[in-house]
Amino acid sequence: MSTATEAIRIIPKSPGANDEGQWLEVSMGPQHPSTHGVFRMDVVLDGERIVKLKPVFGYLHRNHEKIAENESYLGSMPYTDRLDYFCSLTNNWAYALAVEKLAGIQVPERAEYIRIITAELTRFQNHACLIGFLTQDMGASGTPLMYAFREREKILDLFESLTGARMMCNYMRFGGCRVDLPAGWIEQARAAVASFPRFLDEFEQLLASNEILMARTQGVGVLSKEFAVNAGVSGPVLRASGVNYDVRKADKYGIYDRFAFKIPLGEHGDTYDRYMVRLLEMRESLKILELALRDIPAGPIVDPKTKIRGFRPKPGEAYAHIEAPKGDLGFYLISDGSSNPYRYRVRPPSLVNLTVLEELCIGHNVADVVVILGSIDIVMGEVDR
Amino acid sequence: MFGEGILKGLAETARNFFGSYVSKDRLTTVQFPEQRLPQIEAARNFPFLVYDGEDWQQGMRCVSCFICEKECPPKCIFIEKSTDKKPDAVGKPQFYPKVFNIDVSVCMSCQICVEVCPFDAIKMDVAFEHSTNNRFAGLLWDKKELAKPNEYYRQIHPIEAAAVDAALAEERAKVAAKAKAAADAKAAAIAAAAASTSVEVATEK
Amino acid sequence: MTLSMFQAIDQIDQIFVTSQHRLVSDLPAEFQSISSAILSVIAIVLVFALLFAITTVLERKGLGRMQNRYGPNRVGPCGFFQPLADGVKSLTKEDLVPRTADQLVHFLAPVLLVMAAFLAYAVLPVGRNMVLVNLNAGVLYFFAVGSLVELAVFMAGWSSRNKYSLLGAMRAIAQMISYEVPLVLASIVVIMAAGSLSTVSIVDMQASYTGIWPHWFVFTPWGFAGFALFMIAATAESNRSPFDLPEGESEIIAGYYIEYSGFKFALFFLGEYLGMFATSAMAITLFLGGWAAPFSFLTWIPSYLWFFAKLVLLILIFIWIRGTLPRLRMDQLMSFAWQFMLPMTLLNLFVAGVWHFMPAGIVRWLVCIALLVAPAILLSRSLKQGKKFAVRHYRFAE
Amino acid sequence: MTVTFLILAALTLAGTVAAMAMRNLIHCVLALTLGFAGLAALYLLLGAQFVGFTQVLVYVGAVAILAVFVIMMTQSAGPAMQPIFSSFWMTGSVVAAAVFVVLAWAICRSGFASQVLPPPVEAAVHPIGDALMHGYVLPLEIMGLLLTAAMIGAVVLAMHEKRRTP
Repeated sequence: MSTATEAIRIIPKSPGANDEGQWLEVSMGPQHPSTHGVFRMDVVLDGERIVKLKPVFGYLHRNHEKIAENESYLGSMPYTDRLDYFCSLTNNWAYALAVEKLAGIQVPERAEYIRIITAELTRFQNHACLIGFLTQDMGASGTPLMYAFREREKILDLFESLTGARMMCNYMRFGGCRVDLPAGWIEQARAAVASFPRFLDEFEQLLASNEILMARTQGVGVLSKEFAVNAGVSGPVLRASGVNYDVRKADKYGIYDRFAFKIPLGEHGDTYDRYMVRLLEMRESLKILELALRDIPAGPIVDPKTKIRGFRPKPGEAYAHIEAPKGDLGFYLISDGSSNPYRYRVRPPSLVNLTVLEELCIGHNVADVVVILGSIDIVMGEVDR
Repeated sequence: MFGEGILKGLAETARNFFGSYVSKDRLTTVQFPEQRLPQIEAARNFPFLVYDGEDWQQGMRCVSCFICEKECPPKCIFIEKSTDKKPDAVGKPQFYPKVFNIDVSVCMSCQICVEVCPFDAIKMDVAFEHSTNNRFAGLLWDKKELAKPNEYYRQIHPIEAAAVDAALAEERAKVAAKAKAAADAKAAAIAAAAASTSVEVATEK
Repeated sequence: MTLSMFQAIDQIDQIFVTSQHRLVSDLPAEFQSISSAILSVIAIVLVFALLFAITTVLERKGLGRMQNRYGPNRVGPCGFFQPLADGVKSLTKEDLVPRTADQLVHFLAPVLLVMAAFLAYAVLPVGRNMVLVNLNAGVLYFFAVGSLVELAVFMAGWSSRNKYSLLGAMRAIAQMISYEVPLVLASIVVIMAAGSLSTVSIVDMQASYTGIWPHWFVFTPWGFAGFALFMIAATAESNRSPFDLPEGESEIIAGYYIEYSGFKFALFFLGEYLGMFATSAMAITLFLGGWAAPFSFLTWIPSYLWFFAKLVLLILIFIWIRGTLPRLRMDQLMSFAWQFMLPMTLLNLFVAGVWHFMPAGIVRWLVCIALLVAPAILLSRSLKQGKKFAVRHYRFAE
Repeated sequence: MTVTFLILAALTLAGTVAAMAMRNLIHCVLALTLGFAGLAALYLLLGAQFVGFTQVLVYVGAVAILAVFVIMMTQSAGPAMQPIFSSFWMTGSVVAAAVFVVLAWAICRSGFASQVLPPPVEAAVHPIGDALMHGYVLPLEIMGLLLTAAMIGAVVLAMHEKRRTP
């Protein structure tokens, strides 16, 4: 005979603590519904307040980097789809960019435009779904998520008719893209882009001024500017803390310098800012998309000099990074002149952003943990690789 | 301020509730088994082997060059080369695969085998309703299961197949012309020497 | 002519009452009362279990449409046999009990929950002369039985030996206790006005008309405020969104019934929905005139139909809210209960007193409304606890 | 009527005995709740609706939950593994027996039991309300004051606790 408490591991409080009572260690995940994949948090609770939080990951480790080192350069391309499986096209782009830098390949104009269009569409659907997931974590019974999925469907249809797959696109190639846009694709994309502002308006109407949402997110999980920079956080999470850093502006990779768009910046660095920055970024993405779909020139889509089979870049190393929807996604490659890279390294934004989780969560409630985790926007495929 | 945002949200869900009954772009669900989306040219699922003509063994385009096996990122293709030769799609005598297996439980539908194939022998299928109650043998597709006629390829990827057919026809014509020229030359030679087999003519190129 | 029409209407209205009498009257006298009670109990169990089944479909279809989906539409016409399929599924599922669980308590918890939920229906008048027992302390009985639910929830959460279920049970009990106070206080205004704790006489008081307008308590300032407060508290009592923290599917997975499967899980659902129906029915009884028609010229429609129409309307509102709102956090929920609901219900009591003693007229309306609205605004300001919750404006970098 | 009474009395007794005899404190509280519920049913049997429902509301709904909470909060470090019979069981039973004898004697002496009861009052709520608001208004007020003071004390204690741990 025993009480329920026997089944629960009780940790005595640290010697310094004055008040009575015990801490409760709860393992959130890996089968928890709102850990965004197989992710575990060892949470130590004082009542419902978080005292300690230890992120535990690696459940989805697939040896991505090591596989890539034993794979031809092209062979790694479909594997990059599976890093951040929500945004395969930006992953493709980052990897292609790194290889192009390594081998010194030029990308034709039209391919650059296609890359920007697909990347911004990816960003749009990633942010839309993220906001849906975030509100789902807050218990909004999936309504915003379903709206986001409704719009995402249009983008995935575009991806499918272009690349043949909805999520695992495997579309970018070294020196361009795999296939040209099919007939009518531009019109379809324009129609989709034209329909998105209404969706964003509805989204804001539904939630942005909702008192419950504001009470749940404002002042929750504040990430200070200094800490964000020191921790190496990137992407919307960083910009929500007020740091003006966007690789699209800082590096001007591709042909981003030709497009006029603004970077929304948060002030408080809390969950609400992270939420709103993404919402505003979606509007900026639409601006880029409109311009790109208007200006896209005709021409070849891939550098004809690049070989598909037997691709062997000269010995050397290269690092290229892009502004993926989740943050600063980088690929580092060392070539020894053979057909597969000597070293292949991914700088995953999800993993780096995840490192601040404990800092953000301490002192908050259990309920806040899932919201903060949702607002950081992680994908375990990228964290664990 | 209190309650205003909540009321806005309620109005929005009400609008979507009624909107889903009247507006098609709100209710985008496709009721799958009864309704199907139109076929997309670029769609891909698992690879299949194209063959020309009626007989799948005779018409198989694959010459078992092992490029796809080597390039396949998850290494799901297994090929064993034949010892004898048969004429390939353009009419040249080539080896053919004695064994060509694809483990579709490993395949990740990346299309790289299709991209690297110089003989247009392997293409992506669009069929997706595969199921089996045997998770080992049922998911290891052999040559026979993989072979699909060119007509099927034309049906699922019309634009791409037309380009491939045109290129192959050109190639075939070239090979035939060459063979004819060689045959003519040979015929002239035969007239003189009067001894040779057609197989030798073809292999000579 | 008109007299016979009235009689016919009355007969239709009383059809269940008279048929019950006819069924029982053949029995020996000593069995009459008990068999009539059994008949009523069977009727209540069947009707409300059916309503539960219909509500699950309605909820899923309604949520689906709000989310631009179809919702269940495969089983039977328009998916309306879905609960049947769900029932078969939950009955045929394996009943898993955790090895370390307290077997007996684990088994008793869902039973007690459903029992408590059904007990509450004893005092709810679903139509004219249609109430199981007309208790003098009917409203008190209702709340007393409602408090049994807390015990059942605790038993479920504790006996499962799961941290999440324990957290969920703690949350549920804290929430239920906190919101029971405003729930009871909000209903006290009606008891004050009606001068009775009997549900039947409360409804009878509201079932008269001035012109075509009914005398429902909701059509007074304190009645409306009381109704709103009662409904908010009822939402929290029945663990509905946005107060569904005890389940908190995204936080503590399913709360206190995480370790239940199969039919016991279905029983928890049943109990939860029955609780929702019961509190909604209580709100209808107290504020919305029970089975009374909304206009005097509509009294020919049978009273039980009116009752169920109102009940379904409230359920639809519950579904609508669930489809829209995210959920609150525990501390926010608590501060909402104690800092907003409790003062407002107490104030509402005062306003009801003022209403009672002031002479009828427009002045009475204005005074009461002012007395309610001004503190409500002030209290909602103070709820923010010094934090500035506001729609923000963002700066952009080029 | 007597059958109902016997069943309810047996239930109440069983509940309370189990509350004393069980080793798991939570089980004890649950058994005690059964006793409370049986008592409430007995009140109802006597026609005292108000008292019966209040019994359920207060004891089952509040006191039992409170007890459960207290047990969960305080006794979480280890299970209650004390023996059923404490070392003072002799003294305890003597005291209990003495109390029982005194009470029984007092009741028997008062002649209350032999009295013929008047038929139960139907509208039991009104007289209680009248009594509370007229005859016993002072005790009611004093009790209210006492409870308020206790509540404020509890709040102060809790706030003090909070201030100590930043």
